[in-house]
Amino acid sequence: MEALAISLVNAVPLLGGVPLWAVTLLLMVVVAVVILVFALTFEGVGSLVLRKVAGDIQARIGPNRVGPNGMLQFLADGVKLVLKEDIIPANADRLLFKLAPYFVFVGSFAAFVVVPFGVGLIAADLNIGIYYVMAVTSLVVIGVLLAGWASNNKWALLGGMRAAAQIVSYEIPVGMALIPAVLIAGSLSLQDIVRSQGGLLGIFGWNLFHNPFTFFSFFLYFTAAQAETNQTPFDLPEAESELVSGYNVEYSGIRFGLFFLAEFGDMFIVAALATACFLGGWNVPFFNAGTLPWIWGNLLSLGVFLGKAFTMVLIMMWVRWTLPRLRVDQLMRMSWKYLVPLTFVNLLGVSLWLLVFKGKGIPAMIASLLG
Amino acid sequence: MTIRTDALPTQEMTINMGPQHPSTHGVLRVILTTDGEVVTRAVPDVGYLHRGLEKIGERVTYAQYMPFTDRLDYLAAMNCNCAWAWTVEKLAKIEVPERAEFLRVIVCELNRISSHLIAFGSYTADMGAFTPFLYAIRERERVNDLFEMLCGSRLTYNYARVGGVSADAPPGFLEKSKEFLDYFEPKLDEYNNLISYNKIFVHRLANVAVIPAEEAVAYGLTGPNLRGSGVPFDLRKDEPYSVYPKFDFKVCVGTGERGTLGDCFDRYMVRINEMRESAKIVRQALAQIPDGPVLAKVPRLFKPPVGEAYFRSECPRGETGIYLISDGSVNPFRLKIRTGSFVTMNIFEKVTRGLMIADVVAVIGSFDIILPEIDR
Amino acid sequence: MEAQAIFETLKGKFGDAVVELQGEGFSPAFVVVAPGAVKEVSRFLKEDPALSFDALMCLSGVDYKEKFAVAYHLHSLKHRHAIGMKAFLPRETPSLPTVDDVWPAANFQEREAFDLFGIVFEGSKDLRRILLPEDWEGHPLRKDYKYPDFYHGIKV
Amino acid sequence: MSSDPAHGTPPGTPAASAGPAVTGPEAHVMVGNADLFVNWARKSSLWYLLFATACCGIELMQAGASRYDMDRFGAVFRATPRQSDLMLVAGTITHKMAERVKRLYDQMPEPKYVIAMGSCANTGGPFFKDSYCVVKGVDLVIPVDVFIPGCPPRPEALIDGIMRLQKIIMQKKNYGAKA
Repeated sequence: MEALAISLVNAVPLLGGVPLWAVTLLLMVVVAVVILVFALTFEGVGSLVLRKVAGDIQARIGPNRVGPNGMLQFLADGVKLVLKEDIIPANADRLLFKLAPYFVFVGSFAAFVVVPFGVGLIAADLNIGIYYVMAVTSLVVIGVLLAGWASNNKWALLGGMRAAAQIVSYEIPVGMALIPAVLIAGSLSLQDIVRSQGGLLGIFGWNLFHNPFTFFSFFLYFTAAQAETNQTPFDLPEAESELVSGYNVEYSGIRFGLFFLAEFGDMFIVAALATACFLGGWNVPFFNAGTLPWIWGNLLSLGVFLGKAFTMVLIMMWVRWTLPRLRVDQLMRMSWKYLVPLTFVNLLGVSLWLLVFKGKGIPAMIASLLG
Repeated sequence: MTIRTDALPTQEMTINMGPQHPSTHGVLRVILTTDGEVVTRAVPDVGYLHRGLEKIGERVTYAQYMPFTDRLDYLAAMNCNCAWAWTVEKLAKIEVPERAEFLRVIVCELNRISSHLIAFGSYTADMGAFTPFLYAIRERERVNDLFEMLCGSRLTYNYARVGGVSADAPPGFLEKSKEFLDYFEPKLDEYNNLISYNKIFVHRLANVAVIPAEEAVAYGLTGPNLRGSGVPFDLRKDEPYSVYPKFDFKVCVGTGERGTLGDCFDRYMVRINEMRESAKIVRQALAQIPDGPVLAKVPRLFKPPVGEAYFRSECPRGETGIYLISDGSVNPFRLKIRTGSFVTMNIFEKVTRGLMIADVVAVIGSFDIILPEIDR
Repeated sequence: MEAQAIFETLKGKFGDAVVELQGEGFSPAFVVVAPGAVKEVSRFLKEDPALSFDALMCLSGVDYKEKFAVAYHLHSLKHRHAIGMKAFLPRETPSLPTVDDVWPAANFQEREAFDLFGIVFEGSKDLRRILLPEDWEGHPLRKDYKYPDFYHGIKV
Repeated sequence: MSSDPAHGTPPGTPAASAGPAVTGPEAHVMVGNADLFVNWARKSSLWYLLFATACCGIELMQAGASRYDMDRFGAVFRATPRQSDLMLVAGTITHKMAERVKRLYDQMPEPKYVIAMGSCANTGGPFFKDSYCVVKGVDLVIPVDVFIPGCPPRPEALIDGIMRLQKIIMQKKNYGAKA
């Protein structure tokens, strides 16, 4: 960020008198606002798309009366939620009750910082990118648990406990399934991971096709991540038909709105990680977007990245509207008995592969064979 | 569950499920005592929809009671209409024209299909898959269209009459029914592909709330819930009424195909298979339906002879038995309706012991209860 | 087995406790038993191999104006025959032994009869109001029941 | 959307009697537009409480399902009263249930609306005369905005009721003229 600030100061002589730290701070705020706007827009549109997709899958139409073709539905929902009465139940723990939605929202929003949207489009290219995402998304579980506890409602409590157990269990397979990408790139930075999948192999440069283990990793990650974002078939913390509405049962108005938005934020983060780590991120097949002028290269790579990520989100929605829900013991069994051992075996496989074949993937080997 | 009590003081939690809860199928209230997620006791509390149908029966005439039978089981109003008509006819020994009986069988079986569709759909929704529910309702709309053609109503039909049915089938009804069956029968395979044999779905239902055959009989279960335990008892076959003996159909029983005999999955599959059998009956009835009048001559001021009759008919939720006492006046003297759901709720507390909260939902769904039948 | 034969079997076993057979105009026929003997007769009906009435289909209270009755509709899945059993009770103290240990199905239906008629089933596991609220006054299906004016401030 | 009688609002409308609290035409334009926007948001996002007691509940479900699809109007169901704007009382309310209905209504956040769907919720319906335990109309328990007749009302009637409620919402005054 500081480097960017220096180049900005150099480029715009008008800023010469302003201290560097102020420019940096200003830049940070601007970037934060841009990302917040993007996140909110995505989350709003996401909810609309979810309803449209649900409509399509369920032989319905979905929202089409509010604005042209229902496009303003999320705006109406948002305004309504903001203006709704904010109820805090009499026996709730007021402080924790108020705090919980922010934990959840911040946990999902903060992860946007390291998402590599394009060649140069990343708010902060942290050298511990993946680690950072895993860490901040863990805030969500604290928020959910707080919400469940503070509501003083037994359904909410059950939902909160389920969420805590579930997210803690699935963090492990999620992390383990992402490590192969880290191993291949040799870096925790998401930007490095994306760059490692470039080159002239086209889509075969993606980690997905690197070797059989990474291929498998992707599906393990996707399954575990589906669970981490509380999507059906793993939506036990909310489980409408069992726990009424789970941990957010007592929340109304904008506080519920924050939970609602965070859900879509989480969805996007999962899709973005899957894209960055396995599907080549912003890499345009057979083409290096970095060679284009800054603005066009970034726009192109942004388009590619969002296209891939949204496809993943759509698949998640599709799964969500298709499958029934697991029971809580089956959920735990699935994580600890199947996903965790499989991801470990998989990690071992990837490591051995990299060791034996000197880091070369199958497509690269075929390419070198063919000359 | 062996927790050292001295090490960790724990306490059971009492949770109130309902009367407003998404998966209690109406206003059922269950008081759950749980140890974490494990239910130690689930006591049903019913009566939130008690509308006094039996008392009303003593204050209106026999013909006036017909609309109230619609509200007895609104998902299978035709079956209840016909059950009432058959009961009164049994008491007063009225001959019903054959065409009317055929029409009754056709509408009863169509209604059984639409009722089982809701059972299937809401069950999958309870299990977290919301989409099949909407598919089921899409199909149900077609049955509603048929009934609307027949009697102008979508849900509460008031179609049967003492001595026959209110009106003959309008032109095109029989053909449309056949069209519906042609459309509907392949859909059942689609449902099976979509959800019935889905691995998660099977795991949720198999081996949950197993009811052995003897227990099912002792607790008075009837209909699909009894057949799910492997007891091949169907009033349409075993105590034939109306024109059912003319048709060839199979009594569907649970087979324990994915778990233990008598579990939730068996009860679910019985309903799916029964829809197929009902379609078969309707096809045969459509082919054999004779011409003729549809309403016997019944005096306007109808007074049945003094006597008592108990008539049992096979409704989608088990046996609906109507115990009717007449003192020779225009009103019934006493009317008692025995319904499948009410009797089924009796076993609820027993089978839910030791299950998880999610399983309680599965059990409620697998019994396919409906609240007006429980509360009347 | 026909109703007459069942009646004679019971008469031979229990003597005066089995009062009469209501055949004409009743379908199915009713065996009228003394209220005190309901449990023994029920047990015999269920356990005798020739009768084996394994299912209690319906249990109804009836208000015959001068007296109450409890009517049991029994069915045998084994022999595929059915019979009714009836016990007449005095209006003032309507009570008789429970049969929920013979047929578990009886519990809810006895509770219902208790709720709507005020018939007491002695020895029942769990005899509470079932359909009406706990604080409801009176038993609505009695013929002399007067509808209340208000319940919890809402007009009835 | 001006509530000032001087601006040509026909006499007799509720707005005319409310009286202006903000003066000047500019204020009215602002307030009017804000009202319009807020009301539009509220009417476009009527989340209804999944609360079905009897027969009407099935028609309610069918209205939400494939053929009628209330989601088109932005009306989706929520399982918890805290997140609902609209309570569709679909079915008979008995005396045993009445207190729970009141409680559910109390749990909903403002602004909240109630539609009584079907004859039972309107008046007790077929149970009006002979039943001893049916509440003769849910308006004895909670305030009702729209009554929909029918036993049960068809889904079209329900959607009509929702659209009438939307019209009522559009006429509400939230800012400016405080009553």
